[in-house]
Amino acid sequence: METTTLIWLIPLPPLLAFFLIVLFTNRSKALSHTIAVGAAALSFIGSMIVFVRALGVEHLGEHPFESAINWLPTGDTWFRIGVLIDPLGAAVLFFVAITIFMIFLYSVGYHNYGQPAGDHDVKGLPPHGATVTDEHGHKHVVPSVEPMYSRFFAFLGLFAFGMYTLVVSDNLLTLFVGWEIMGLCSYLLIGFWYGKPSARDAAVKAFMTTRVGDVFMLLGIAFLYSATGTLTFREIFTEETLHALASTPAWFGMTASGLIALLLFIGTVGKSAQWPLHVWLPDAMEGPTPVSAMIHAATMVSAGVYAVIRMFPLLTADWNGHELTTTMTIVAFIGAFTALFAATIAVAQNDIKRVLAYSTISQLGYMIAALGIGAYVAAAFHLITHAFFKALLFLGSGSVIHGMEHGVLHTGNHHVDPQDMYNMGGLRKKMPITFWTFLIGGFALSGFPLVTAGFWSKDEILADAFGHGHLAVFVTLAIAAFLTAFYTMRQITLTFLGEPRTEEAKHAQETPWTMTTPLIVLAFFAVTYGWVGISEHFPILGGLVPNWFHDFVGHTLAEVPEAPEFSWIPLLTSLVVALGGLALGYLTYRNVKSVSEDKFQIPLLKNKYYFDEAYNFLFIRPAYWFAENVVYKFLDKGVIDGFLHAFGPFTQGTGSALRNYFDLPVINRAIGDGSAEITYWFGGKLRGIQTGRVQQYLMLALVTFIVIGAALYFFVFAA
Amino acid sequence: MVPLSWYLIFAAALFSIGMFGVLSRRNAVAILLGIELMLNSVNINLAAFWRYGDVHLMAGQVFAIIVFAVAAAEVAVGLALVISVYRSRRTVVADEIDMMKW
Amino acid sequence: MDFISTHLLSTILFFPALAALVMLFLPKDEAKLHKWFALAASLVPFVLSLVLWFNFDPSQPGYQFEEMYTWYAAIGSSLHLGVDGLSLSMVLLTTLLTPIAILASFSINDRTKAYMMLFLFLETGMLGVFMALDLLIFFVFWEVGLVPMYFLINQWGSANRNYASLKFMIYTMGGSLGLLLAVQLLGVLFKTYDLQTITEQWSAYTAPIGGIPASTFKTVAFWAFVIAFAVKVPLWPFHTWLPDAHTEAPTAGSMILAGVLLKLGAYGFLRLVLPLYPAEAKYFAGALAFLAVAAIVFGAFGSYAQTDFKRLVAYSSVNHMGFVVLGIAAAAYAAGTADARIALNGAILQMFNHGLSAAGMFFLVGVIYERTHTRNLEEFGGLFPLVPVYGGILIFTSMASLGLPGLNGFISEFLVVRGSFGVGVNSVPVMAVYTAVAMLGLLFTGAYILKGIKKVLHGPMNEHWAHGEHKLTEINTREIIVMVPLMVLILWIGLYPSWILDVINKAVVMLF
Amino acid sequence: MTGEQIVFLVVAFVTLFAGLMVVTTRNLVHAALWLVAALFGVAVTYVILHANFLAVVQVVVYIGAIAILFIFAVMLTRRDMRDQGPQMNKNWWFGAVLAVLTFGGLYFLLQGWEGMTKTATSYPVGFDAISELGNALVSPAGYVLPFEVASVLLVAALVGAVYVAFNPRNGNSGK
Amino acid sequence: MSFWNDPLKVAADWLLGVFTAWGMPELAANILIGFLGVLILISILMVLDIGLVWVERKVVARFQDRIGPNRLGPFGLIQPFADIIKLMIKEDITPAGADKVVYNIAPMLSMMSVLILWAVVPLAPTILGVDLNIGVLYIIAAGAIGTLSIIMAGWSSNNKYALIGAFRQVAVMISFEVPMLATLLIPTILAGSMGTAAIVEGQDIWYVLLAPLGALIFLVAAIAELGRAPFDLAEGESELVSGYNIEYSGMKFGMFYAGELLHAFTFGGFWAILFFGGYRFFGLEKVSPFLAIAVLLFKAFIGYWLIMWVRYTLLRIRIDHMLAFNWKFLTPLAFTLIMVTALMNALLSGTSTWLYVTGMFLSNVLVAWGALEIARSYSRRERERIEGKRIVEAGH
Repeated sequence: METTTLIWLIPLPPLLAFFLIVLFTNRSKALSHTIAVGAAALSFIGSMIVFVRALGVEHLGEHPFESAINWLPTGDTWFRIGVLIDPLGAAVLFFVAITIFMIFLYSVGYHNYGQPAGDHDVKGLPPHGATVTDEHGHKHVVPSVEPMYSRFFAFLGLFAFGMYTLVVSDNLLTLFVGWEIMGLCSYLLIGFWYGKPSARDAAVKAFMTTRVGDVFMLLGIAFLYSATGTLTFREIFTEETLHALASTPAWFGMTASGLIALLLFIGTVGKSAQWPLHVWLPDAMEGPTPVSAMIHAATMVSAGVYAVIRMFPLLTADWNGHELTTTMTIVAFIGAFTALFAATIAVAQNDIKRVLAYSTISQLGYMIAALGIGAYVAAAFHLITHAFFKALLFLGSGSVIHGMEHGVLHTGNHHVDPQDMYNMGGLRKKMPITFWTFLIGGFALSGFPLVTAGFWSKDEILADAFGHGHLAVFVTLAIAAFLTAFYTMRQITLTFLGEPRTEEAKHAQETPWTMTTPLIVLAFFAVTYGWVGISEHFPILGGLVPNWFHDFVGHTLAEVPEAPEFSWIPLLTSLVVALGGLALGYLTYRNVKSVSEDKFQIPLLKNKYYFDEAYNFLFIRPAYWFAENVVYKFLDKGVIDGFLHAFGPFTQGTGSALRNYFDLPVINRAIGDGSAEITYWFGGKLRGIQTGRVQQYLMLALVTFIVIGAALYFFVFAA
Repeated sequence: MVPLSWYLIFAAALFSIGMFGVLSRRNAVAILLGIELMLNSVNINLAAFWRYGDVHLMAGQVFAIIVFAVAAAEVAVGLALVISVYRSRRTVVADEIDMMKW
Repeated sequence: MDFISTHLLSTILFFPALAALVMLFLPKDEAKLHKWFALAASLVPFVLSLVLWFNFDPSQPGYQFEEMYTWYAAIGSSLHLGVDGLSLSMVLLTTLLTPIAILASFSINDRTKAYMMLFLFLETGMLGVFMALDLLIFFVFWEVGLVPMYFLINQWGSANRNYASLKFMIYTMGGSLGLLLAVQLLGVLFKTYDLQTITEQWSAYTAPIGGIPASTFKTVAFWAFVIAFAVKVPLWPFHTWLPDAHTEAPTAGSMILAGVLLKLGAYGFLRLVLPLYPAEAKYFAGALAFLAVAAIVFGAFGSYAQTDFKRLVAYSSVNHMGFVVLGIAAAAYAAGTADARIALNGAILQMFNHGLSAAGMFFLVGVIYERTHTRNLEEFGGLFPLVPVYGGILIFTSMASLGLPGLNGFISEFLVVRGSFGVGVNSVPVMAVYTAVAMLGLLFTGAYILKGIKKVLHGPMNEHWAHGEHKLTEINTREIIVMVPLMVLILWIGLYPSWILDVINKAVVMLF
Repeated sequence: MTGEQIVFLVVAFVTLFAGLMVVTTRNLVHAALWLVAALFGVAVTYVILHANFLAVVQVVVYIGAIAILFIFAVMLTRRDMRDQGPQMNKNWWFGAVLAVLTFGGLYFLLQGWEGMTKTATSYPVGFDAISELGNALVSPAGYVLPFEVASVLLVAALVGAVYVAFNPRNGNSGK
Repeated sequence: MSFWNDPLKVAADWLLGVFTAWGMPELAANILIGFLGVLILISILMVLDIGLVWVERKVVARFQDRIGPNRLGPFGLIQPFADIIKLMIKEDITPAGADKVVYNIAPMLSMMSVLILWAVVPLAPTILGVDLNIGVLYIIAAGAIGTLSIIMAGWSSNNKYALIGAFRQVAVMISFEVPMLATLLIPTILAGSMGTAAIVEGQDIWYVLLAPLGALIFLVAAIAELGRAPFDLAEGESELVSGYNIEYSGMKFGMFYAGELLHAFTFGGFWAILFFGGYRFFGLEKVSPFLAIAVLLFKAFIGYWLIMWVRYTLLRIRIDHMLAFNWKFLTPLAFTLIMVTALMNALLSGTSTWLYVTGMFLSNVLVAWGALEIARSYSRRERERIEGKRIVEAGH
């Protein structure tokens, strides 16, 4: 098959799966997940074929796979949409395909396929477990299958469709289409257990917060389209277009390219949960864990960063290579600030998934900051490595929770939160595969030197920041990295090491193969993927393996960015922060028995700097107040309708005046009654000739006719 | 050949006779008989004009046929009315059916 | 067949009215017969308009399928019918929505004969506006559409129907008084009401009228037109009839009201205001855009503030139709440029799309209202497990209304935003500001849509509807059949819009 | 005088005599039968005019239906078979005057018309009047509309007659 | 030999020669020849009529398992002549209180209405009274005169039975004229002419194959028009003694009687002419006109025999049932059939003969089936209604 045709086909299987499941197979769990996983596998295979073919093409950057069709007629021209796989696209497609496939597989186990239906499970709430009787007559409570199992896979399919669309699209509009479809799916999936008010609110929050970014992004797209007349990447990223954009002044003292990039970047801020639109992401943990992995690690939030990487030429169109432009400064600032800010919050969280959520925000901040300082390849590299290890971590945490739920069902104490790390401890013996893979993921996140992928990518960012002299960014990121290592170790320690802190933790179980297989696969990539991007300047190792990633992805751009000069300072820094953070984390938490002994339970951090409360006070409630009281009650009901209602009395007054002073005396009395009286008088005189006898009428009529006819004839026609 | 005037005078005479019947008979059915005569005289005229004009123009015959239809309708309704009146007032004398006056 | 092909438009136009007259002779109590008859009668124009659609040649300029009959020779008015790409899409929308709305009102059992007759008359009224190429005929049909709608609201509406129907009637009538006067002015000036003739002559008309400069006259007449159409669209601040009327109307009435009747106003802008008053439109485009943006933003806020589900949807119409007018205003600013055309494409497509999604939303509200007899959002909650299919359909339609990419609303909203922002970037900077502010409305579109879903479907289940006599029943087959064509079109336009957009685009290129 | 004229005159006088008998005879059944005679005379007149179709229709419609209906009506509207009381109303003389006046007026008017003495052109050989008539009745260029209207009228009359003459007291037996 | 090919013309020419030789003007001679022809035809018919009396009596006897007239002459062939003589020598009574003129005209009209029908009967390709291009309508017109004669007879007799009988008969005749006329239009449509000669000439395929249902309806309507059983409620011996002709005696009654018999035979002939190809029988009519006449008479006798068969087999039906049957079933059916026939004829006329015949036949069958289905469901509902009522009554 033609590669371009294949690319067109990649997003379609999940979409078909979505429709099939929703319309036809939603009653059969087995059929539904077969279709969904099968579709994911098809897309996976297609993606891998495309990826391998992309590797085989020389100068893929100049001659990417591309194909387009007419879509919207716009006046005399057509707006075309199409697919594009250039080096960046290929690299992203690779990790997206793997993680999506893994997550699909994982979901089968996570939703307890094969287990009995729950005793009193209802749709819209997580399953509560089912009571079964074994052959000895003992009653056990075992996990029950998710009541909306089929629906989950349908949503996942749609989500996958959105992500693939985003990755393969050759223009901003279809990228945005995929982007928004994922937004919808995140809404649906976060609110999957919509019966829980918290999940419902989290879903709305996620959708609305990202939508704030989206409308700006839409504006940016409109701006870009207006200014260049096209949205296709390869048509925008030509020298002339970029130059024209860079030299066009726009508002707020920025160039057109800068403003467009900023607007598009705000979209990313929403999608990738950067400060100040980060608030939705931790709440989004209300969804089932595969969703968390899907949204936070593999796809959706990465999509935000991917979009900025895509638009990097635009972002840097008016950049001379040294002084950061306004836009880039903003980007770098937000990225760096978010990285640090989220890391500090993560330290104080006890929910195993929330920690990871804040860690995600923080890591995304890393990438954004890297882009803000022009470190294109490093950002892309970190995006991919992060996707692998963060997906691993999320799936791992899901596995942990799943194991804990076993314990909860076993003891029957439903007050125990299976997600609270302080209820865990010592799980490494109960869940060895989960433990080891989680450990790999955690070390990769912390940047454990040399072995893990996270080290290489993070190091490259730090090196870039240092190498180009952005010291503020460098320092901030370094601190964030230290905190990252710290809370990661805190998490591992609290969860897996030590002794079980609760009865439930003692009865936790390892999860089925459908869940552990993805962990192993992802763990593999979390380690090895780093080795494809080792800088050639790195001592000793640098020459052993070629820096394939830099070479490959770098060629996406017209000018391949230079890898920064090697320097010991960033290397040492990253070594120190990673190892130091890990060590400190282990030391601090190895003996902690309960929450009260945790020194980092600072209210400010625990409550996320009170951002939710502030937003609620500053935006949400005023908006509602404005809507209800000002717009609806005051403007519509009061002013406009009041004005309208005033017409009534006015008209009535006029009318009654007319009636009383004109109609009644003049019209009624004089004209009306008068004519009636005259008619009455005549009628009285004439009624004698109405005898009721039809023949007499006829005679009368004939006489009249003859007389008039004769008169007419003699006096008119004859005369 | 018969001149047109014969037909017309014949029709006029028949018309007048019919009219006399309409004006003078007491019985409502007889009045309707008179009306039929009048209608027939009209039809004679129509047929005669057809014959004495251009025979390819069928208007005269067409109208005669429509007069047939009208006559049939008129008789049906008229006689139904007569019977209805007779049923309620036990008379068909036109002079006695004079309720419709002031 | 020859008669049909040469009289296609008049057949489509008058068939419903004739069918309604035939209905007059049906027995009074045969509700089932009335319903099926009306449905069959309304399907005929739909099939014919499909014929129309496939025989239409979009690349040919001017009107097609023209028909002309003398109507009022003394004042130079004739029954002149014709369609171009612009009106064709609206005709299709009307003939599509009417059978759907009739099918939707199969649950009505009260005086079905009169109800169905009014509906068929309504269809003729609406179609007449879209087909008329004569100003007086246009006005006649414009007003004809009001009457059946008034009675539909007044007789079959819910609690506050008297107020709502009166407001609807008086408001729209009042708005169109100026239109009538302006139409008369044109008729007197040119001794004809033929749209094409007047369009050619009026825009270039400069001689003073009765000693008053033509420009003054034109300005006044322009505003007379604009207000009439603005009331119908409705534009802020003329919109307050709409929530009342929509809320109180019977379900199918709301569907048609939102689906087609609002389009009459926008169509008036496109068919009359822009061609007749290019200069004035350009001059006052800023004001128009301001009102449009106000409609978008305040419509969204107004919707967000509602606790009545149907009112919420009603306000969303204000919001969505604001985009139509925004596109029109942008096009008026920069007529002839590519940006203007894109904006107009968007505006017209938005008319069509809103017809689909708003009709669907109103229907869905009606479905749940029929079962629960309440529209108060606070009384629902967590209904998703009870009515999963309904919930799915509701979410789907809501997302179309929200403008989710992949569904139809996004295409048109994007084109409008793109067009008007393009005007802002390339010609008139202030449009960019308006567009940017309109984004706030887009944001709150999401807010109110999600509010609706959240309050109805999500959250803990309201046990009141789960058991016993109040047990909420699932959407039935008939209702699904009502929704299916809408949903198919929503998805189809969302994924592959060019089948309709191509027709619209060619018309726009030739017209503006 | 040609044979045709003689025939016409005979027919005309018979018809007029029958007509006079219709309006003067005391016995209404006789009047109706005289009407049949008069109608038959008119039918013969049609034959003389070459209007064969009209003649036959005249017989079918007038004699076969209308006259029979009259006889029915006469019989249905009297309690016994004898005729009693005057058959003319008290203004009958004025009716006679008016009829004579009408005839006189018509005759006077016709005298003044130049088309009065027109004679017919010879009847075209092979002219198929009935197919011409058929085409004229149903072709859209001809008289299809009056024809359709006439049929509607007949239906209306049918329904109306049934409704008017229907005796609700007898209930639904319809006998 | 020419006489055998065109007897009428040869005879007329010969007569014309004879008359003009006597010095008679040609016009008068022609008129005289015309009258002579009519006279001859009528005479033959009257003789035939006498024969019919015998046929009728013989056939009815066979139907009723009797022997019938058998005393006078071989097979009782002389019997009808004896009857005639008896009728002629009977006293001719005119009741007191009867309207003498009308009373005496009525039997003549009755006879006349039958005899004038023969003016349009195409006996052979060249033997035809008048080739009226409205022959079909003419049949109805003649029927109208028959109707008139009956009401005149009934009224003028000054007898309540007679009047009631006349009323009934007239009601039936007027009613059944409608489906009759409608079915008469079917051959008209198929042949494209109203003339009987043209209809016969048009029947390369007998119209009974193209319109079997039409033929059936025509037969039913014709029997009703004749006032024969099962439509003989005007005579209704058991209730009305003898109906409209109760007061007549002697030859006046004889005229009614003979008229009725001849009428039946005539309609048998028309049935043959309209639906069974008239004088045509596989080219036999071309051999000799006399053979054609024989064919027609044979076919007419078959029709007549069928009418008799019906008469002596079926029961008398109540008047309101009869009228309801006509107005609610037969008339709508006939109208539907006209429309279907016209439509199918227009659709199929250009196609092959087989398709044409099959299509027409099937459409007729379809219409008949539909009508019967409707009638059946209606009667079932009616029955259920009545029986349901009975059950309820029984419950009380």
